[in-house]
Amino acid sequence: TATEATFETRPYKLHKLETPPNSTTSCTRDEALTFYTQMQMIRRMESAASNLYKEKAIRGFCHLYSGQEAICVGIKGALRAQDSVITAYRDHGWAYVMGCSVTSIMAELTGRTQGMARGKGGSMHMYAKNFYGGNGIVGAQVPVGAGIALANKYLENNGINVSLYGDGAANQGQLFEAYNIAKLMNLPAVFICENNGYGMGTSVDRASASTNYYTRGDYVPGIWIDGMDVLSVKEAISYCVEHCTSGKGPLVLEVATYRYHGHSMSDPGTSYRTRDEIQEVRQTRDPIMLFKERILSADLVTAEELKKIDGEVRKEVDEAVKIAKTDKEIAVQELAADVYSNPLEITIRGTTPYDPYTHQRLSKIINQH
Amino acid sequence: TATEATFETRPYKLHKLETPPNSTTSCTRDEALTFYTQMQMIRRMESAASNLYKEKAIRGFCHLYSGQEAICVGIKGALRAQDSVITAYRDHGWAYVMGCSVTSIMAELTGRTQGMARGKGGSMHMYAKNFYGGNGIVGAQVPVGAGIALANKYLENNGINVSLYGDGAANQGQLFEAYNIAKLMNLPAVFICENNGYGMGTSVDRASASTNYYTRGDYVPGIWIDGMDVLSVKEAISYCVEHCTSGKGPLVLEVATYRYHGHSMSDPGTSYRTRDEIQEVRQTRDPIMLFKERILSADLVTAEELKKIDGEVRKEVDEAVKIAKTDKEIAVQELAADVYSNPLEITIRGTTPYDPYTHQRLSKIINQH
Amino acid sequence: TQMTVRDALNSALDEEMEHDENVFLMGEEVAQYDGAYKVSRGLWKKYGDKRVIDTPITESGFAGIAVGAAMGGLRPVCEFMTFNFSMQAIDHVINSASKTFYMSAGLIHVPIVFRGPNGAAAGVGAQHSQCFGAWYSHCPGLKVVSPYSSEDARGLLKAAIRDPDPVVVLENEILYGQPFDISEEALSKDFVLPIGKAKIERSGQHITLVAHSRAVMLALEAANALAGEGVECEVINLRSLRPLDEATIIDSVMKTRNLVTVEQGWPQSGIGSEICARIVESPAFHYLESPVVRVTGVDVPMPYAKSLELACIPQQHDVVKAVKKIRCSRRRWLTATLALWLLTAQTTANVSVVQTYIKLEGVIPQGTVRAAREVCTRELAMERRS
Amino acid sequence: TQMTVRDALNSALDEEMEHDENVFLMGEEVAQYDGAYKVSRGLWKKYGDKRVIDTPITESGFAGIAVGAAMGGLRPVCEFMTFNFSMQAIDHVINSASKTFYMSAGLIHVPIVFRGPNGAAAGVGAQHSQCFGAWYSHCPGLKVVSPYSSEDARGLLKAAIRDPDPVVVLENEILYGQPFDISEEALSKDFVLPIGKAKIERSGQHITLVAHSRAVMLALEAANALAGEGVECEVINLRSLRPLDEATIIDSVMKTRNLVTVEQGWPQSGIGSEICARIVESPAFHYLESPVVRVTGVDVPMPYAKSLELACIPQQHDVVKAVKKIRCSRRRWLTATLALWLLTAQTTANVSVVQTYIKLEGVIPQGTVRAAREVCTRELAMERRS
Ligand SMILES: Cc1ncc(C[n+]2csc(CCOP(=O)(O)OP(=O)(O)O)c2C)c(N)n1
Ligand SMILES: Cc1ncc(C[n+]2csc(CCOP(=O)(O)OP(=O)(O)O)c2C)c(N)n1
Ligand SMILES: [Mg+2]
Ligand SMILES: [Mg+2]
Repeated sequence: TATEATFETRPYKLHKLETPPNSTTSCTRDEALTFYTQMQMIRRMESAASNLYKEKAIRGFCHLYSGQEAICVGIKGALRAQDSVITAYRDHGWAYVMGCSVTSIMAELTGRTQGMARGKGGSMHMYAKNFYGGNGIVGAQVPVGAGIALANKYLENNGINVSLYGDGAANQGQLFEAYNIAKLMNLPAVFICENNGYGMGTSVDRASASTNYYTRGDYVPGIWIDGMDVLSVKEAISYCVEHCTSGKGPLVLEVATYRYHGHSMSDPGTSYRTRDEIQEVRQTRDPIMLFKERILSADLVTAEELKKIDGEVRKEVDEAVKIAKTDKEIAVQELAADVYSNPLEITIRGTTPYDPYTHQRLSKIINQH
Repeated sequence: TATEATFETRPYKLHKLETPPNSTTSCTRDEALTFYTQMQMIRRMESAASNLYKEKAIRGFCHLYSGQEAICVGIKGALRAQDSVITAYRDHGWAYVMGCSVTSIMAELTGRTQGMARGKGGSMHMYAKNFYGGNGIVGAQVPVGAGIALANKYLENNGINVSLYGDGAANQGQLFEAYNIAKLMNLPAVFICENNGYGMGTSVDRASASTNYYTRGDYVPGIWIDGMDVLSVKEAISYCVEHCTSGKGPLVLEVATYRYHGHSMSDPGTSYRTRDEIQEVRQTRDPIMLFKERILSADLVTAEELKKIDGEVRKEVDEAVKIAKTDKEIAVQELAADVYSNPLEITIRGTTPYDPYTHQRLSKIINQH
Repeated sequence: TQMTVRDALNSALDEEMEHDENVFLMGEEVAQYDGAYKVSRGLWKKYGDKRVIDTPITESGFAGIAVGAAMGGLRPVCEFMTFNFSMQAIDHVINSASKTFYMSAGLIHVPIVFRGPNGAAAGVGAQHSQCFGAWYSHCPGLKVVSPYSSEDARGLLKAAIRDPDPVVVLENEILYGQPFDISEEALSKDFVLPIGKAKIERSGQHITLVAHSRAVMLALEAANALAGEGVECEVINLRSLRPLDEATIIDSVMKTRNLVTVEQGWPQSGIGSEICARIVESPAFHYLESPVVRVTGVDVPMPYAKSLELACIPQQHDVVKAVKKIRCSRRRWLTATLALWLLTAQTTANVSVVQTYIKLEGVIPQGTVRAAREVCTRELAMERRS
Repeated sequence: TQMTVRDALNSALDEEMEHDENVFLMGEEVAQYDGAYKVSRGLWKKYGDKRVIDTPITESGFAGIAVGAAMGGLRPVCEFMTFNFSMQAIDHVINSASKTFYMSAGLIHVPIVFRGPNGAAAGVGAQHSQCFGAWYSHCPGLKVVSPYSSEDARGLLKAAIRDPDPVVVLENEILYGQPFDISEEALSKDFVLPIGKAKIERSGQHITLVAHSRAVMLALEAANALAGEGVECEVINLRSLRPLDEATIIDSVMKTRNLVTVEQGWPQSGIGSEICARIVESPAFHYLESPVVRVTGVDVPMPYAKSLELACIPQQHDVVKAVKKIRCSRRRWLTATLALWLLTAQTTANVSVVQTYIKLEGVIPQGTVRAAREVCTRELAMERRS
């Protein structure tokens, strides 16, 4: 097998930018194996989550990322240690690439002790070093992400911040407020719209008077990216890192993708689109399939190696699922743990005046500076 | 004198529109007299308000419209009976052209019984038939205005709605939300940014990454208008009426103008701009001066007629001021009047449990349909 | 017959849309998707794009538009997919909708309904579980209802839509699928419930439980459990949070002389706090045998894990516990109250009455209680007159 | 020495910015304009664009950015020009700032301060006069302070900036220009006040007045007026609304046995309501001679006209009236309370003690009161132990 190969990136569309990201990109064998593993892991985790949800081991909302894996894997592939990320509730894949173990994700989904937020956050609220969630309020993460970018700039750590949001979120007013401030302050902020065609049951054209999301920053330059090609995503983000760290200010990206499942587990996802539409994407644009073909035909990896990875992935997810199902929930006393990082009252009122809880400080803060 | 004359309109700038408003406009003698009278009346009212504020007869905020008169007069000149308007707190001029008497405006400013809101609203909250305020929350009136446009469309009354907002307000996220919905629904809504150069002490370039406010609707067509020329404003609004009533959806306008006074009476308005800057506008671009020159040189009116109007205006405002100073405030019992249009409790709690008020219904609702 | 809360809301919307063609519904996913929680099922098919409007996910924008539409002559029903998202638009609810009638001295009215599920659902975490009952009912100019049963839901939503003032309708997602018995009368197209009136769901003489929304179910379950132990609870379903039906609560407390409030929201400055304050300020205070106890959500954001979530929201056993605690401390307070009544009689007979009472202390015959109360009531009335 | 609240806030900001270079200020007009109310005067000149940031008028955007900056390692002070405009950004205060530490099980902390003037100013009408004390203090995860004096302002703002959790600082515009005596200690760069602790501004034995922000001034004025008539009020300045310093209130009420709450905000589910509830649930309830009375803003949006505005906000005479009403009804309650104490003593001596008491009724000697209370306290303690 080759140790490195060069691939063409899929054509980008530009808004208020002169030069596009590179039209070719190189990928090492190691990268190929990593990206493939990560995408498979996410796909597999989401299938497992889907099953756990059906078994009622996961409650409430559960938004799956299947079909969109190339985005988080490609972006993460271009980010550096000092860069940070924030996203919405569709965050399992992001949690994984940002460093949460599969077990800590699956256990968070089932609300168990080994969950990375000890089961207190749930599906929509996952965190890791430089990964600020997981936010359940459509659009809210976008200005917050710009604020992290502000901190990066202020602290002169050379980091950029990436905020992800959906095509539905793209209409939220606070995004435009964030674009404006980011541009005025030249923040190293990349705003990325994951256009998966729908916000819940609403297709993009019914929610957005302009569906060219990469141009919706108006005076903020933008790039359209084929989000089904992990290498095109990665190459574009390398471009963004360069752009932002050289003080040129924010960018608005649109990454075209597709959501295989319903919006959340309770949505069958078939009333507002046809099964054929989904099938067609799965068969012609699936990011894992496309990447697999590319790296195989470039001789970067062998089919056996990928099969082996598939097996390892399956095993890792299966083991994580087992823990996620058998691990205990945290003790009820922890209801009153970590409400405040500097608690000023020892007791926290319970459901009646007779049963106060005692506030406990348990965690080690990961964003302590 | 002539009964009608033709004037060139000031060049418009267009965004996503093919044909501009007419490059000439006609003005009858009657219109000339009306527009002149209205602009003078507003200018005079605002001077009077300034004095009343200094005498402490007006309290709290008091945002003067001096310098911007051509906008409300020009817009109103093109609107029809079924059209409606909503604006921000800088609303005295608007209240006047929409039908509030000078007395009812001045008495509202001093919080007296003859105020059009019986002194309960104050400077920022004035209302009339088809005039929905006077809103103190920067930007909030814009979606509300789109909603009035929705009602116009729903009720098929052929009316359009005009929402006015400042250059500072132009960055508020909810405006972008309103543009999007208005465009998706093709509402007969005209969004008008009165660019007077500053939002409080912040110049436009410090608040807006793009100061081309007529393009900020992105996919919504826009027009830039010289807001110091009442006839150019009027002609552009006629164009908007035509555009909106023919089902072409919303427009975003920028009307270039200037604010002579500080932001509100407590702001001297000179720390963030030079006195020269103000002087220059007063001397070269003043909307009343310009209009006076135009109609005089076109022989539509005589200098004597205008002088006579000036006298009448002065008299009307002086009389209104007298009433505004001497009129009583409403009785304290009215504190609990008109909280609800359908009150469900007779008593309203006072400052202590011992002194309840009795809810009264006094008003006649003017937006009853 | 039985009807779920979802169907109750759906039929209320349908009937009011039929009844007044200026009534329309707007919100996220309300039309083609039939509503995120299917409350608007079938309405888009029946009424079309004009009257059932899918909006983008822009609460501030569409709530502002709904307010404008109300000012412009329509009767909008503005759905928040959940009330958690109403925080994006809360300025329009408070500043644009609820203050305008007053600011305009009654010139401009705003006949609008804001509705959607409020409070905790199941397993949706901290950002999706907040109860906005206390916040909205804090604000004059608004009316706020919080239906529990299908009858409540129909009657209050229909009343809200017909009301000329802004009304917030706080529904509960978990109750949507809950079937309730519903009377013939409540099925009538003309059925409305008066906003501002509570309902006594169950009458009892020993203690009053006041609750709203899903907490009413809790209170009723606790009441059933306690009935087996000889404690008869009177359960008040508030129905309306503003106006708050103080009179019904006070009357009940004057009868039962004991009060527990039950809500799912946070304790501080909550609904229960307000009820405590109202009682303390009312004549019912004089009748209390025991302090009021609040049963509320735990004072933390909502955790996701099932057992914690369960612990975070009050359960039947919490209500039972509160009632039992009160029953225990009751004798002491009964003593005090009786003594108060007796002493306030201010007659020379007092000493012997007290003596008699003290002898009877172990028994506390109801007749004595009633007699003592009557003396006291008369006394207080005289004092008030003077 | 004297210092205005404005200077107190200004110096607190200045010192904390000097003390920690990651502290920065952002908001509308805070930099070049020196702040709409001049609270940040001179700071932009001193610290420059990096640390004093003028934002566009987009509260949701800049509050969200401030939250992100806090997550990313800074110590933002986010100014709302007034808290009325915080409604545009309230989702970030509640959902982004105050819930994140809990949702992340303590992984991500959000050290941020939201500050600005709150409540009624003068003549600014309904949309600019709302008090957000009750709303914010309703929500766990937040800390909420409401300074009154210059010392409060300095000590609480400095404490808020150093605190690792989100803190809401509710200032009062009318107090900005008010000079207060300030101690040497409070002028120290290291001076901080403990968040969550109330201050007894004036001690007295007859009645407790609890207030926050400008209402403290009202309470103090009323106390002075009443002192002339022989009524000694204890005035508690809450300083902090969350945590609420229940212990200080309870101790004071157990001493004075009477309580009036004073606030400028609306009554329903307000700060006063919460205090009523806390008292009702606490042992202090047993000590009350009279029901608690709330003095609050009138339950309407704020009118503009001067006389109405004045009537809408509680005045000194309202507090005086509430105190006097309580003093009038006090005897009746004193009677009851004494009887309770005596009866709960449950000794055979009771009858004669009561007889004695009834004879002394007109005089109510303090010694008896104290003795009776001691018996009762002992009794209650015993009950609790068993
Ligand atoms: C402010 C707010 N409004 C509404 C919702 C309910 N909601 C959750 S996800 C969603 C759809 C978002 O669609 P999109 O932004 O395209 O993201 P996707 O789900 O496709 O990843 C909606 C309406 C919410 N969580 N927050
Ligand atoms: C939501 C909100 N934020 C802040 C304010 C305070 N404020 C009132 S007017 C104003 C400036 C607005 O400037 P602009 O929109 O340009 O209008 P202009 O005053 O120039 O007419 C500000 C910041 C407010 N009233 N509402
Ligand atoms: Mg989407
Ligand atoms: Mg301006």
